[in-house]
Amino acid sequence: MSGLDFLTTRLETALGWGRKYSLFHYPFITACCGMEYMSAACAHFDIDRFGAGLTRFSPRQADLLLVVGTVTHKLAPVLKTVYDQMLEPKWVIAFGACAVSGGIYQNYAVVQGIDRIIPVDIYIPGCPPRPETVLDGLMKLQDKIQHQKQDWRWAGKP
Amino acid sequence: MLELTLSFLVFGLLAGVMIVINYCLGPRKPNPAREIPFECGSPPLQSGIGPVHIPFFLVALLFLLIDVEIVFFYPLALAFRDRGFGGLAALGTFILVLALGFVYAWKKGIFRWS
Amino acid sequence: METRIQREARPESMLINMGPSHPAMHGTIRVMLELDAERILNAEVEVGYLHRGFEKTCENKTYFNLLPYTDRLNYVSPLINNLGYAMTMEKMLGVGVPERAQLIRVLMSELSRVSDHLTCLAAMAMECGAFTVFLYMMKAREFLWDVIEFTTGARMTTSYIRIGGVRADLHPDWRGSLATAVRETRRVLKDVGGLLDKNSIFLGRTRGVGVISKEDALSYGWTGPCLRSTGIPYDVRKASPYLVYDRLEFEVPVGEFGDNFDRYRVRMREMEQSLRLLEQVAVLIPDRAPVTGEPAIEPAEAIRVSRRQKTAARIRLSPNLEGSEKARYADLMTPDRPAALGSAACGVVVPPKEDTYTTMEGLISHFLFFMDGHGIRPPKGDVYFSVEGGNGEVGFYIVSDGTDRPYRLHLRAPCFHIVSALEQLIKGRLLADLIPTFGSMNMIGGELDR
Amino acid sequence: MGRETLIDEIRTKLGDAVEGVSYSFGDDVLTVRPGSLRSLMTALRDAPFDYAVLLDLTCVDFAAGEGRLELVYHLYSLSRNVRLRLKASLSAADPVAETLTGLWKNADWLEREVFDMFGVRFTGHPDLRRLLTYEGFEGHPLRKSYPWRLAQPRIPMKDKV
Repeated sequence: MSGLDFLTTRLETALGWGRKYSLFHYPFITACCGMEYMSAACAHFDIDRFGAGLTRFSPRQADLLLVVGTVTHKLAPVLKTVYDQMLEPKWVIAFGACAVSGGIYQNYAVVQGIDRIIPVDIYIPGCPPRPETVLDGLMKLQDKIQHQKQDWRWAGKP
Repeated sequence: MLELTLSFLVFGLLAGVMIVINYCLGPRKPNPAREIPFECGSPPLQSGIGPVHIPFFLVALLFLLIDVEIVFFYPLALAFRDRGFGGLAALGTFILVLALGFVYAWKKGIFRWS
Repeated sequence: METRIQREARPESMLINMGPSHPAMHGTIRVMLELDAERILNAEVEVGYLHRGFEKTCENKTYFNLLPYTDRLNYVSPLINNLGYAMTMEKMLGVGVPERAQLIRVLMSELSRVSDHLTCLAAMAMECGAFTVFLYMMKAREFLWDVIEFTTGARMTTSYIRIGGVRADLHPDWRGSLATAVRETRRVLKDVGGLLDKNSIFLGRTRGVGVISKEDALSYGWTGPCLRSTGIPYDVRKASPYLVYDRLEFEVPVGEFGDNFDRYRVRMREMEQSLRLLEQVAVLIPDRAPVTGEPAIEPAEAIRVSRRQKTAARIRLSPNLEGSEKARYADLMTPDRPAALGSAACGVVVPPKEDTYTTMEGLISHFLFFMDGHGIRPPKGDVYFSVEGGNGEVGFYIVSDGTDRPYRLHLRAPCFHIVSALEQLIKGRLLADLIPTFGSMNMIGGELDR
Repeated sequence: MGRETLIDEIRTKLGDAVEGVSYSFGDDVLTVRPGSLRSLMTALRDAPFDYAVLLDLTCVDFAAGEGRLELVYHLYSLSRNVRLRLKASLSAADPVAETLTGLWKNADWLEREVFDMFGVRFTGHPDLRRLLTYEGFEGHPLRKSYPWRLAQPRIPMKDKV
């Protein structure tokens, strides 16, 4: 590993550590999973213990898009706009079976999984997922952030 | 004089380093959707802001009044110990005058929007 | 494409979207507002962002399979939707439900109603800035969901109330968890009452805001707590009592002015009535001796033994297995078989597993129950039945053509009518008044857009 | 006033509009000629019967079998605590009905939903647009002719393999 790489890996781990414990999430809540999101975010199963408790209701200030519930075809452009308006680096969690794959609704109205519209990092199964599953999904995202490579502009990396 | 230049130097350097780090580390992917205003995900109904209404302007003026007042507190606070009673009197009149302006605006009904 | 409000708007007024993805709009409603410096001149409400094709999906599912879809209609009080659907089917099939199952159904729907009101008031208070109330009420709801989860296995999407009875008996220690839940909820109601009832900010935001008269409320088809807040004591549990509600005493709280604060007060007092109901039903439900003692054999062994001769030994089955409590069937499931079904072997309830494993008729009836085209087939005709849900009268209108799939299934959603009055309630008010008005309506996307 | 006498009184007072009376599972049902729907509803809403609440309006598609769409109204009388179901049949080819927005305010959204889902046009409706689906949606989803899983996405979708 050339000297430069040694320097950047230390910095990348520091960056990953900094980002994973200060996730500001934008709760894009539509349907029944919103009730489980409320339980996960509130006092009993507190999401704040993982540094992801602060909800930002504007995509400009959020770096984690939490898509909670069913996304219908009428709502798809809204989801696409909100995702595009988020600033890099951003991550997306598909929360619940409907966001993951359309769930029990396979008909003319529902988008069969939001990864047809936007790239998704973590899929949380369940209809609705229990709050423990939500926290587990969040921890998996934090691992992913910790080991994510940084695209170095001045180092000429793609 | 040295402390002054030193402090300006340090703070200037600090700000500069932060800006450079931000430019280097933040990946940048330009996206046309970021230009349009965020209206809860729906397409905006109106392009650009029309004429701004008077009540907004008056409240902004009031905010300016209180904000500038706070800015003048800092030097007073620093020089407060050795000014003794005179300093307190100066601060008191300063606050009083601005409070009068605030109460006048209040009575003229800036906050009643109906 | 140009919306109605853009056509009607005056050039100098500001047009703003309070769009679907907004914390106060519960994510599924878009209100387009024409503002004159915070004053709402004109508003257009656009719904349908959570239209998931429920009614079309039901036309392609059998009566037994579409029960999970009814949980996701009003997902804040799912058991009441189950109850509505199950009772509509029982009315059509003409089957009765045993006493214990009726009592359990009342217990479960009252638990669901309290958690519905808790969630609604928590969201409304948080949107007016009272974040503590939100945390308190969510804590209380956790205790209520514990009781539901111990019995039904799921916190929210339970599918517990089935056509002809309930899925399983109550959890052995249900009295203990119910007592803690009721005590915790009472404590939270007392705290929240203290926090909000005389809070000048909350009163300023809700008293006299979003006022609707009795005639307008009826003309909009309002039912439930929102209608009762205007002073009309219409409650389906009193007007046309079902289950055992006629044997329980509870009052119907009523407001006077029909504004946001009355809707809040009516829901708070209604929660106290529901807690009273829970205690009365807990007394009525008899204790059950646990069915244990005799030796139980494994299903595989039971099949091997029953090849040679009929076996009387009890079969040890996992409690989660559908139909695994034959001994409890008499209390939980309806014994009678609708005459219309004629010679069909299967009734309306999943046949007990003990029979399926050991007797030929049990196997046939089990197979027929789940086979395509043979399950529950109600007689031709249409039926409408409604129960008192969290937001009002939840009615199911089912048209059946004799096959095992409904020809048409329509849900009478209470909050559809309540939200249709939103435009009139906020016209001429300030922008900030829209939030508590919308919060007190308790709009649930799944039920509104179906 | 008992249920039977109520129905008989409705027949006597508004006999011409009512085509038939039937009972299905204990509810009383009136089949009505669509032409005289509005006058009958006005009469039912006012004094003697005062069905103050339009509980629900929906539509059932019998186009394949009998070539008709059936509008189903549910009314509820608050003072007499009794429900009534009215059915009006429209031809499936060109379903048109009179609007009830003048009588009840929730008829506005109910009729918009029936128009959106079944394509029944309501004459006199102030703002008959789609309610649940979106602008560019062709066809009426709840008609039996509309395939169950035919989606019409508004933005391009990456179809996963």
